[in-house]
Amino acid sequence: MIYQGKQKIWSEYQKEIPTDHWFYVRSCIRQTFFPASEKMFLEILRNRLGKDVYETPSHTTCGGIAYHSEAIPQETVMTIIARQFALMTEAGYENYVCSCITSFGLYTEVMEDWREFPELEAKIRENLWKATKREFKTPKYLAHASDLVYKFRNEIAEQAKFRLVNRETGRPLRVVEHIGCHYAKMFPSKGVGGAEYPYVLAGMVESWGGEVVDYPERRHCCGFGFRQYLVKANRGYSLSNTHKKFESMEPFKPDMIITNCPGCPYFLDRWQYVIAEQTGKTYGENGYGIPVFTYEEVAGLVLGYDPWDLGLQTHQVAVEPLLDKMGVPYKPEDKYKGLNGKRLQRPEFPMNIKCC
Amino acid sequence: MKERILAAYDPFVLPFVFGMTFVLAYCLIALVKVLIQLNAADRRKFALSLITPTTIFKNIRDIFCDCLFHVKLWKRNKVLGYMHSSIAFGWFMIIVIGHIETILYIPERLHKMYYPIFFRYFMEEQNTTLQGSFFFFLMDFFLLVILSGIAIAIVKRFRSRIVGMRRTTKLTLTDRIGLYSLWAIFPLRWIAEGFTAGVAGGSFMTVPINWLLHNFMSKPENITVAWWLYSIALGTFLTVLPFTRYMHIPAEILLVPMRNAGLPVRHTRKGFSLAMLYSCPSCGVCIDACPMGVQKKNVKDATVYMVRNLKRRNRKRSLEIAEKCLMCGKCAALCQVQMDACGLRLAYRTSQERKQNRIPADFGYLNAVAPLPRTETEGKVLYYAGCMSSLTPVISRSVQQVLRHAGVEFELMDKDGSICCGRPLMLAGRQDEARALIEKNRKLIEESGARILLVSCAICYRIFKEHYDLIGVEVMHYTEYFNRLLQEGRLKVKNSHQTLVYHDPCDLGRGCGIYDAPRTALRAVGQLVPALKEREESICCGGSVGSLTLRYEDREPITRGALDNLTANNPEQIVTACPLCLKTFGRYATVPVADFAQILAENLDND
Amino acid sequence: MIDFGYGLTPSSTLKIEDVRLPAFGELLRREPDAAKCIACGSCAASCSAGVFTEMNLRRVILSLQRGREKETLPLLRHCMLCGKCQLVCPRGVNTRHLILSIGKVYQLEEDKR
Amino acid sequence: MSQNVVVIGGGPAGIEASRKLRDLGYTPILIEKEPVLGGHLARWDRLFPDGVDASTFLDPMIADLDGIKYFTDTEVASINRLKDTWVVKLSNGLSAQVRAILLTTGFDLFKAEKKEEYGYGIYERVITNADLEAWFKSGAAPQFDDVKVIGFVHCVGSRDEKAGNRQCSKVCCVTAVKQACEIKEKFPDATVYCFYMDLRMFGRKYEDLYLKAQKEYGIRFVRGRVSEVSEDLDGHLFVKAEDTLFGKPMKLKADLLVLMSGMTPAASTQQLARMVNIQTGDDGFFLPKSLIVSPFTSSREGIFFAGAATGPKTLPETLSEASAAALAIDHYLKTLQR
Repeated sequence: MIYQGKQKIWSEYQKEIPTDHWFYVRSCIRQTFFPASEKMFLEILRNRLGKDVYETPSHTTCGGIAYHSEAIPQETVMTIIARQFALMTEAGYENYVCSCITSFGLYTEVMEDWREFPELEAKIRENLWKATKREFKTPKYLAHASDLVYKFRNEIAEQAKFRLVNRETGRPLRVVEHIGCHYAKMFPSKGVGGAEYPYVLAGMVESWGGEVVDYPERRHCCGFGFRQYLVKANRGYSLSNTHKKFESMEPFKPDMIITNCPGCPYFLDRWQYVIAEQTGKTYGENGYGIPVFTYEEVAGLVLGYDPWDLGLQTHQVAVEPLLDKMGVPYKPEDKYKGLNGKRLQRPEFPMNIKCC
Repeated sequence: MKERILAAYDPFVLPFVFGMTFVLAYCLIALVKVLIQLNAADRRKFALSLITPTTIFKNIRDIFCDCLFHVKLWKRNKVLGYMHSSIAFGWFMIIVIGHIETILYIPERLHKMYYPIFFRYFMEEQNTTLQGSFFFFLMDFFLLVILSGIAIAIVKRFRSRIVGMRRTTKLTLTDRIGLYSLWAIFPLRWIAEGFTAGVAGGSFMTVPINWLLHNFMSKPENITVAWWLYSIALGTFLTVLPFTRYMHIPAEILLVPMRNAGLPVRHTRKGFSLAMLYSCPSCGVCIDACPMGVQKKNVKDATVYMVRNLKRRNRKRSLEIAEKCLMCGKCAALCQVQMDACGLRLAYRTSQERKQNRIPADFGYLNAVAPLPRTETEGKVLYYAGCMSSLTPVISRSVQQVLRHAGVEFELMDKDGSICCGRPLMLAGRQDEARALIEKNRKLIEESGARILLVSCAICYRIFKEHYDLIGVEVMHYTEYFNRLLQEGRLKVKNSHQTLVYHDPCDLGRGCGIYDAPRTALRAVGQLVPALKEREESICCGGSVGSLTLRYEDREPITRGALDNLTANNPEQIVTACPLCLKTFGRYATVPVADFAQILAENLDND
Repeated sequence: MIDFGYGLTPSSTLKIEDVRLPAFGELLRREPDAAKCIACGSCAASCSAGVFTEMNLRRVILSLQRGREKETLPLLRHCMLCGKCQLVCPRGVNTRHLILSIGKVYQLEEDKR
Repeated sequence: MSQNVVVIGGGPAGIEASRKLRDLGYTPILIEKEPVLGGHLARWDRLFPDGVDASTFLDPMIADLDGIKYFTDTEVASINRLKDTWVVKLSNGLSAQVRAILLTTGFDLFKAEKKEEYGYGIYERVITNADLEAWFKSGAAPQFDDVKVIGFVHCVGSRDEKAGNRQCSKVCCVTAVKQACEIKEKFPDATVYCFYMDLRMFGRKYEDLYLKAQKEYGIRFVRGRVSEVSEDLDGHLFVKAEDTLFGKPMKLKADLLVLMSGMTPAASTQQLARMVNIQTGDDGFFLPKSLIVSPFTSSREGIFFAGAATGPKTLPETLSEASAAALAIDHYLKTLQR
């Protein structure tokens, strides 16, 4: 691996990311499965970095899952998106940041479409007007939330309490970074570092002390693939894709996986359990899996937030081995405590993959 | 005439006695072996033929003509014919006369096998009578005949081109020993009889020698030395004979009646095949005959070497030779002992194919082939174009054109794809698989109600003729059928006066003996010029499916050689009657090549 | 083990570096023409057996080189050895001998297993 | 004093044309931006189809430059039309006033790093055709000694709209086959794969070379374009492609991957086109008056082309075009005088 070669490519794929005043939209999946991640994003930006990030409860789904599952036509999805933009316009913002990669890809696609076919945009404006009597401006800047964290990675590193370093050996942790397919594969120039060697997560890992693992199947999809997972008959195909990735990264002995997409952490995490239960195989050390995180969770850990406040107990694959490596303190007895120390039931543990 | 040596014995006869006893014993055992190896049916057939008067007559005639007079060789090459028959017949006569003399003068010694051979040593001429001089003369005459033959043989060995052979067989060590002892026998006999000619009598050959010897080497002990040497030469020759090509001398006597009994080749080296192997005189006619001989590297793939390797049980080489052969049959057609060279190779391929691994055939899909529409009209013609013809559409188109012109009612058998006739599989040694195709085709043909099966591919034609046993269906090659139509006046053509040369496809000519029908028909549409070698000596086009291993690039020189042969008399057009020949010649020919049917179709008289 | 109602599907990817081809080497020794194929498909197009079956010599040759002979060897059972493929092959491949040789080499492999 | 002609580009086309112009009685001024003459040819080891040493052609050409003024390390600063002449200013401060300019600017090799998915410049074991030639020419020991599987990727940057080059670079197919045979000689135990889209063996004896590669060298040809390359733990490569003839995706673990970089217009093409105000085609190469009857004549008076400046060409094509262009210039100048 020639590192300078990658740097050269990274230098060619840099995008302009404004430093402040963002209109933030959440992700359907993430606010359900990783609610602490989005909270952490706002926490870091607003409280740690003092940025202006605006949210509105009127925001809805972007329609991406329905669109990619061919459940709704393009015109419909475009009108939904136009409404989100209208919300931004009404709030007086022009920098649009979204939590979801599917949304990010879709916004990029729609904006490119409108740029190529202005008559389409005109039609959508008309649709939106008819439906909601709203008007919108397309965002001046579109960013994914990970772009912002990437932008402020060094500021975060300055405030870090922990680093992505094995406390015992002093060696950098080996991190698999997994980028959501719709982040840059469709429009390489819209992603930090391009599509082939994306830098958005790699930059964070580097800043926070870790080492990126470059394994052969790193480009491969996590396996979600919308219809592959959503239709049960295809679900084996979804699983097989994930399996392929794990088989490929296994020899590199990664300590953790960092992701920037709603589906990826979910599937990379849950499929490890399914693979273990079906084949008996686990990919981490000592019968554990490889812990999977969102970038906000990793940022939170680095900044010293309590792992259980970050929602890490909702992960299928146990995160404790990583916390031990990083030296992050945690109380095992608090893992399954709810708000205000309310004891929740202990979950049923799987047979083949160690969970703590 | 009276006995000179009263003991009727001298130790010098021992080498001959040993050799003779050995060779007789060997031949007897070999005979028994061959007969045992025949299967019961063949043995019965053979035995029956031996008591059938016509075959008895044929056997005697063939043995004399083939073994002693070498009639076939005479026809082909006078010098070689003389050489072989002088030695064979001369020697035979010397032996016969020796026996006659013994019977006449000392009949009580006839049981001693050496006596008639060394008669002159044991006898003393009584000058009172002249009764011996007739035999003296005969003996010397045949000795002279033999010596002249030997002289030619010596010349041939070192300068084969003088006697018209391009290549001769490379001899083995035992062959050489046999050859040199054979050469030595008669000069030594001449000297030995020359020594005794003074007492035992002699004629124009031996008396001058006697005179000469008495002037120079008059010591009586030299006499015994000369007879010893003569006996040793005979003994050596006879002892090595079973291991040399001279084994053909006794073997052919068995081969002739076996062949006349019509026995088939069933095995590579058992029974009839063994007799055939032993009968090969290694003359090397097959070397020059072989079309692969245009390349020097193929010379060792001629039949004579296959026979040699089969005899030595050299499986690897035998298989190589067997698989490489084009199966054109030219060597067999020219062979002096009518060696079934293709049969032996095919037997070898078959035995190897059965022994070796192979992918089992599955022709189940043929069950789905729909039967042909059945019509009961008398004389309906079913035309089978064959696989290759779909790559030479000019043939099937022309055939149909000619048939329509002649007003023949016909039906196409394979317009929706041919089921292969089976001959390529058979040539690959896959007899059982070929059988499956034959059965399917046979069923289709017989159930179609056809009376005539018309075939335009020589390869298919041969297998239809040999292996199909179609009941109530006459198989005709289009050359035959069109010639018949011409003779019957149903087909009218005009003569273009173009000069044509006709190429005999191997399977049609040598394979099925059809030489005249195409020529007669072609004379009606053009002017036929001869090729350098034609009919049974025609040269394979090189495209044959008979060869399994011959490479594409090694086929080219064969094709070019065959084309040179055809164009020797500058014809304007080459005509062939086989799609494979057409396609193969087409690659390199400078003279246009056409199919037989094409030429007829072009010259149809439409007025 | 739990049955989830779905499971891992085997990969269809040819892992070509895992393909060791000793049998193909033996085939090349017997019939060097096996290396000459340019996958033009004339053989398959003209095949007499191909009229009735899936027989496709081009695919057979390719599958041998990819170590997937099992998928195509059964096709050779339909071959009538008629030799049309040999006649049409632009590279002059001795297809009949190739087919016979494939049988000898690969059936041997099969028997060893 | 004989008339000057400026020849821009000191590759085989420029040198050959200069020699021909000199033989016709002109004084060519040959300009080369590199420190040495010879262009790509100077860096090439052996030539297809027979494997002749490139220097056997180039050395005698370079040795025969009497009567030609040539400047290496020199670029064209400006070209201006002055009445019926062209004033060419050079970066070394010199200038020339001529009636005819021959553009023999040739081609640039496609920058293989642009095909990011192949990882050139990122994976050590990914090299280009030019790197391979340089290694052959240097005669150095191989950089890697455990080379057992080698892949050649045809059409890198050729026939690829995404890479900005729709055209076929013409020479890469046969070059790949040549190099595959050569590398097989260096690593006799290695298995060599060529991943091609179409094999374009258009020239005389090229098909023979292809046959030889199959038969004698046992090169394995896979019809399918490489989609991506990645590295495993020990730096070996994973190459993904589809075997389109077999209809299955395939993966190859390779120890060395050679990218057949195609021909792209030389970097100076656009700049020169602007200076003399002539057209370039969609593909970025100079556009001659006619691609059939006058491929060496431009739409402007006194501007001529030869060689790969007007599109990918083989060496013999380039050399014969150079001669033809020299004759065309001679004819043009003589017509002007009359």
